Amino acid sequence: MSEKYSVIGKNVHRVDGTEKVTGTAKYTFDIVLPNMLYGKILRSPYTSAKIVSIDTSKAEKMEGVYAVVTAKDTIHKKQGIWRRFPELCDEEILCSTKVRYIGDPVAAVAAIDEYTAEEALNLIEVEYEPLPAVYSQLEAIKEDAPQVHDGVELNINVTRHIEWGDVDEAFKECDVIREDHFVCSSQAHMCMETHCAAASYSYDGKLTVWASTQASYYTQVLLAGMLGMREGDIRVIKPPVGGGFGGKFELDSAQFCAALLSKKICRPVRIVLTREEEFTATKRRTPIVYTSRIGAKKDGTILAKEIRGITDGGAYTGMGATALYLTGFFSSFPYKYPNYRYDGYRAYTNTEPTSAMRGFGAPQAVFVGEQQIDLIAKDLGIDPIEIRRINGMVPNYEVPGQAFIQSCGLHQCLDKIDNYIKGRGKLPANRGIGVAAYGFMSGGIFNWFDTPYAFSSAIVKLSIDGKVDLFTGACDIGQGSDTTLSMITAEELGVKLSDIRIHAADTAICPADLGAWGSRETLMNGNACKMAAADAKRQIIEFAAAKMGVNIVHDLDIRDGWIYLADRPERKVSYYDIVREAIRGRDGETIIGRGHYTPHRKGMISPAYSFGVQAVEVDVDPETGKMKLINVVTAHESGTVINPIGITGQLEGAIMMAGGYALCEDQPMDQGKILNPSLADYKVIRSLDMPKTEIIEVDTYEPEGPFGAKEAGEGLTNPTAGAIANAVRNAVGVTITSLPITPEKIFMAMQEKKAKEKKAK
Amino acid sequence: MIKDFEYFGPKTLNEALVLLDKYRDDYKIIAGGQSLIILLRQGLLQPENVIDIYGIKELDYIKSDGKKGLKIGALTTHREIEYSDLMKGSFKVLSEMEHLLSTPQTRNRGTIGGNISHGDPAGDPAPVLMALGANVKLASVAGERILDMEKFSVDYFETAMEHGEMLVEIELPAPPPHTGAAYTKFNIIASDMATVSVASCVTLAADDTCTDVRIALGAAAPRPMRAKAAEAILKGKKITDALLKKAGQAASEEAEPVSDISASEEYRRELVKVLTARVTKEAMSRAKAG
Amino acid sequence: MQIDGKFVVKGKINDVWAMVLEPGTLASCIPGAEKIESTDNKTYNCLVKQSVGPITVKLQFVVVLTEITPPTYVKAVGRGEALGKLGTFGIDLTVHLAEQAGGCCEIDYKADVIMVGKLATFGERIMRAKVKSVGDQFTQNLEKKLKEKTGS
Amino acid sequence: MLKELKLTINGQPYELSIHPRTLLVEVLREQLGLTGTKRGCNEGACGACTVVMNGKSVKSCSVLALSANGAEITTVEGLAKGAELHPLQKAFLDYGAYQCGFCTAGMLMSCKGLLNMFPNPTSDQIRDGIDGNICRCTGYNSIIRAVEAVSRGDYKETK
Repeated sequence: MSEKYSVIGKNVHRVDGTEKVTGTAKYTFDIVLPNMLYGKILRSPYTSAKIVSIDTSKAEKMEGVYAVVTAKDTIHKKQGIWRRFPELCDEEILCSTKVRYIGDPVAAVAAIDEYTAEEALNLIEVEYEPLPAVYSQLEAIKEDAPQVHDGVELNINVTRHIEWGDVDEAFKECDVIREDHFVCSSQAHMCMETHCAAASYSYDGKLTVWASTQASYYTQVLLAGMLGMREGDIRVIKPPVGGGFGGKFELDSAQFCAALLSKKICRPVRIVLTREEEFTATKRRTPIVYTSRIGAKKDGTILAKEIRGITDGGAYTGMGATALYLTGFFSSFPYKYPNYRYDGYRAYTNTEPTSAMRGFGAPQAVFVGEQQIDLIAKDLGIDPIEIRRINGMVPNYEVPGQAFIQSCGLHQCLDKIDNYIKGRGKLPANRGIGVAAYGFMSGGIFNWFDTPYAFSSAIVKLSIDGKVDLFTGACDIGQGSDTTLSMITAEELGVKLSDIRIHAADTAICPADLGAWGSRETLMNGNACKMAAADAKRQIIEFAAAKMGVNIVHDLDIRDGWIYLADRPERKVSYYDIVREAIRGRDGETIIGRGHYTPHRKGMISPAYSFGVQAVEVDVDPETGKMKLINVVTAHESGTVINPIGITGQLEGAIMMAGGYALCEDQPMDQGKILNPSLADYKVIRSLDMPKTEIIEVDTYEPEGPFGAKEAGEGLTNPTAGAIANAVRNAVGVTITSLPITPEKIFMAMQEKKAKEKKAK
Repeated sequence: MIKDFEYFGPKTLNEALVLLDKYRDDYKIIAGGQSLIILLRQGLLQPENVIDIYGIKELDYIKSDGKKGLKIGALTTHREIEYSDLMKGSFKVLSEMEHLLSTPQTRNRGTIGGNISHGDPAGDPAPVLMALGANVKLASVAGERILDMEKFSVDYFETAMEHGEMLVEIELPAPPPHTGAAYTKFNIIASDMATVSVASCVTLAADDTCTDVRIALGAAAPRPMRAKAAEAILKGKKITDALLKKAGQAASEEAEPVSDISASEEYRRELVKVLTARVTKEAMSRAKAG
Repeated sequence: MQIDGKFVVKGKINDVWAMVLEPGTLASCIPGAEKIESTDNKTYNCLVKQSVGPITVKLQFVVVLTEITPPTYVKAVGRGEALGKLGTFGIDLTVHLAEQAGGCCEIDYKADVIMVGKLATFGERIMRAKVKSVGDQFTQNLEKKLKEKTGS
Repeated sequence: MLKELKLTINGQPYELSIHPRTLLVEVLREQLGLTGTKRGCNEGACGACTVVMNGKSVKSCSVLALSANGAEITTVEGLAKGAELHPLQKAFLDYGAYQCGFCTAGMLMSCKGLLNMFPNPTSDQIRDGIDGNICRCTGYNSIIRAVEAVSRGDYKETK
């Protein structure tokens, strides 16, 4: 027992591995229930219009059509995930009087097959009266802009203010001040499995929903509200999910319409959104325009930052309000700004709603912040790594009034990246390395959803043979939480990973969990699982101590299936035997361990933060502006590594996604219409475009996390766009302040630079 | 969703031509289907009859005819061309082009005849075929006709094929000695359609004078086009970098690109300029080596 | 989608003005126009056939002249649909005419085209290119027609 | 009008009656319940529906089922031999070459098609070989490492 841990930190096969590589994993997309119907949703072709009338009679009469629903079939409620704030619950899902973007649902059909359902949509006659519309946040906040939601002044949906220190005074003391403007674009989650749900309402008034969701608990609760049902009568099951990335934890049109249709006719209904619907009628990354002012002393100490962000909210609130908050908070990361001010505004527009997406406002903040740090370093004549060292966060740092940071390995990461860059030596012409530093949260503390439950809970149940059933509401959406949580449970209980069978995210049998977002599962649910395992372990040890007749001065522990005296490991009994005897000894009562976790006294944002620094090397074609990603090196720390293969996968995947955000992923619009709603036109990084990746793990230990672990996955999306922008500047001397960084933008900026230089001569 | 249709799967060219003649008014030919099925699913095409020619084995071949050049059956897949041993000398460019075309699955299934018949001005094969001076053979019940590849593409997704006609063969003339050809395409994601593409084929005399040059542009006009002004600058001269630059400029001026979400018209012209010079230089160095 | 341009024709501004508003002129200038009728002096019913390669679309629409300031300015709004549930579209068009030296007239136009539904989803690249080429063809035809009539 | 279709899937011959509009992926998933093969985009762009047809990888959403008449098709369900996983499957497990798993079937079948062409592909050939498959989770590099391991012969296929 020389190594510290038996299970965690080891390379293991994921617990869902074999079913995924053999094609036997059944996703929501694959579910076929007896007597099931297929649903399709009719959506608004207008960006803004009054619904004058909807005539569904022809569709209803069509052979093979079993139900048609519109707003008339609902209980006329509006929903939103910010439940604490009724004014932010603004989405009917099935629109009653007004549509607000191209894709807003107006009706849904259940039919014998998808062909029939789609044909039936063509028979629904909707009379619209087009209304004036507004398509960008800067237009939306003008005095005379059309109103997206009645009574919302200047279309301002939410505002956010964060401030500490005395920013105005501090700027007076700065030697260098610069102000820059940045534009961050949208991005599609582009989950491989589109949004889908199968709903089955029974004659006895119970509803079961299989959903491709990141938070089965949210789906359950929000559906209950929208259907006028009790939460307990709704069971939401999350089968394997084909990706989420922030796009699947709000109630969506597939879930709601499938449930509503099923409730109307007591037959199962499955709805799978098409790829086009996925692009145009779900949610997307929040586009933001920023003005950022930063001031520093000659020695590189940054005294003040003042940043304003205006986000394009699209038609509804969703999780967009949180993105507005987090982009303001993470604009202060990972530096010790003594004086800081953020003003954020979220404006409604007549476009597809914007919301959470991996990084949650932070990739945008880092694109802005890390470019500006490089720019001011240049103004000051200070090395980019050095200025980050001077100002970087340290362990036990308090973000004034906001957050308390315990573990922080930023400086070690900076050292590693510094060494790497120095090791590369002089680069050829038109090559450049750019750096970006970042920090990210391990789950959110904010409870705008107003859940009365603990944020995470877990139950461990032991079988007579010592095998373990783990019940938790955590949602594995591909990131691997089922494996991580099973590893934590196995480690704590002292059994093999193969002894654990996890049952996750089925609201009828698992305790509530807020789901997979904000990088919360490892820390929050991990703590709950660890506590549940510890609870079960305590019960076994009680029995073992009595059975072994151990002097009470000794501590017992369990590891690798043995219960032993901590200071005399040779005195041991089999865990499996003891469990069998313990259950018999307790009159057959099942051994159940319970655990839960809610952060307390950890500030306003998150109980823990992870940090990292990324260096990206790019090569720019000076004649065309085409940029190639050569290598991405990331030094990062995420506390104790639970599942190393999982972290590598998260990191490389983050580079694919964040690199895409920087390079090619965008959703350009013409008057509110997304111009590339197909994978032929929406470009994502593929294997030939993917750069080499290197990971440098930095050791830290997070006291708040299970076995010292914290976030590893979402934060890794943050640095890449900023690092690439810095790399382009270092390669060819141009600053690109808007995303994505296309060859055309680089080319045009280079032309402009040449023209300026010529003029200067 | 695809609207249902009558399906025909002829196994010989003759059977196919008879079907084309019979359903003259409303049919679509499907070969590999890599472009057509998308249009069917979008509901933009709703043909009554679909004639699936993929099973016509007699149109799947690559034949080298020594001095006469190369003949490629219309139903030869991209993959077969990509890995064919016959793609030697200045024909090597065909295999290089195919390697850049879309993704492995598309290359496995899609055919060269299907690709050029689809008439997408951003398609990869057409500019290369034009640069190599290819002819296409069209067949109908009335007989066959041979058309210069340049005249085959007419407009966006339009070709010179008449109703009742289908493409059966691509003929590539044997290149004179000291001929080299190269192809390049600009895109952001490797497997993507071209933002702009350029193919160039250069023939040099013993003293390195350019005796012939053919430059073709993709995605730079409503159809793949020859950059004849650029060619005129180079023909009969010893090609220098300065001359290449001039040719690039000329190509950029004669191109007719439009702005779209991938690139502006202005940027496309820049790309034509740069790529024309680059790829012609490469073709030239291959000609020298050849 | 914005399309704009300007061109100069020989002819007096009043003659050019009269011709531009003549349904017959429009019918012969709009590529693919199958029917253009004027119900009053301000409303035109149109049926236009357009194709991009194998895809053929029949557009049925009504154009209403909403602002007229003879002989220098006209604003028109067109609304219609593509037959076969392919979608709807709208055009907002403004045309300015200006007298120029030497008996010439400059025509400056700006059109804003909005497409809704399936029509709009067919590859942006192709649609945009097609709209531009139709626009170009229209102006060429108009220019030719004007030259014929004004005898320049 | 229904048409007859004969094909062999994972060694099993089938005779079906289908609408001409039916795509190969629809036959596999909806008629035969072979749901291992996924549909990610329905427009031939994502590769999730990749199967091996007559030895070569194709996107089953871009093939009319009737056009596959007489073909031999292998889907992800046909990779393992009984209880023995295919080398690619073992390598995917060992290298964590999947996360959400939705692209995995298509990815494996592209790799299978690649191995049919090149039993020991180079890294570049592997990169090219999976370029038609989008994976939104892994960033591809772990998949490439897995196939490299198979290419090196780290995993032996049971005959």
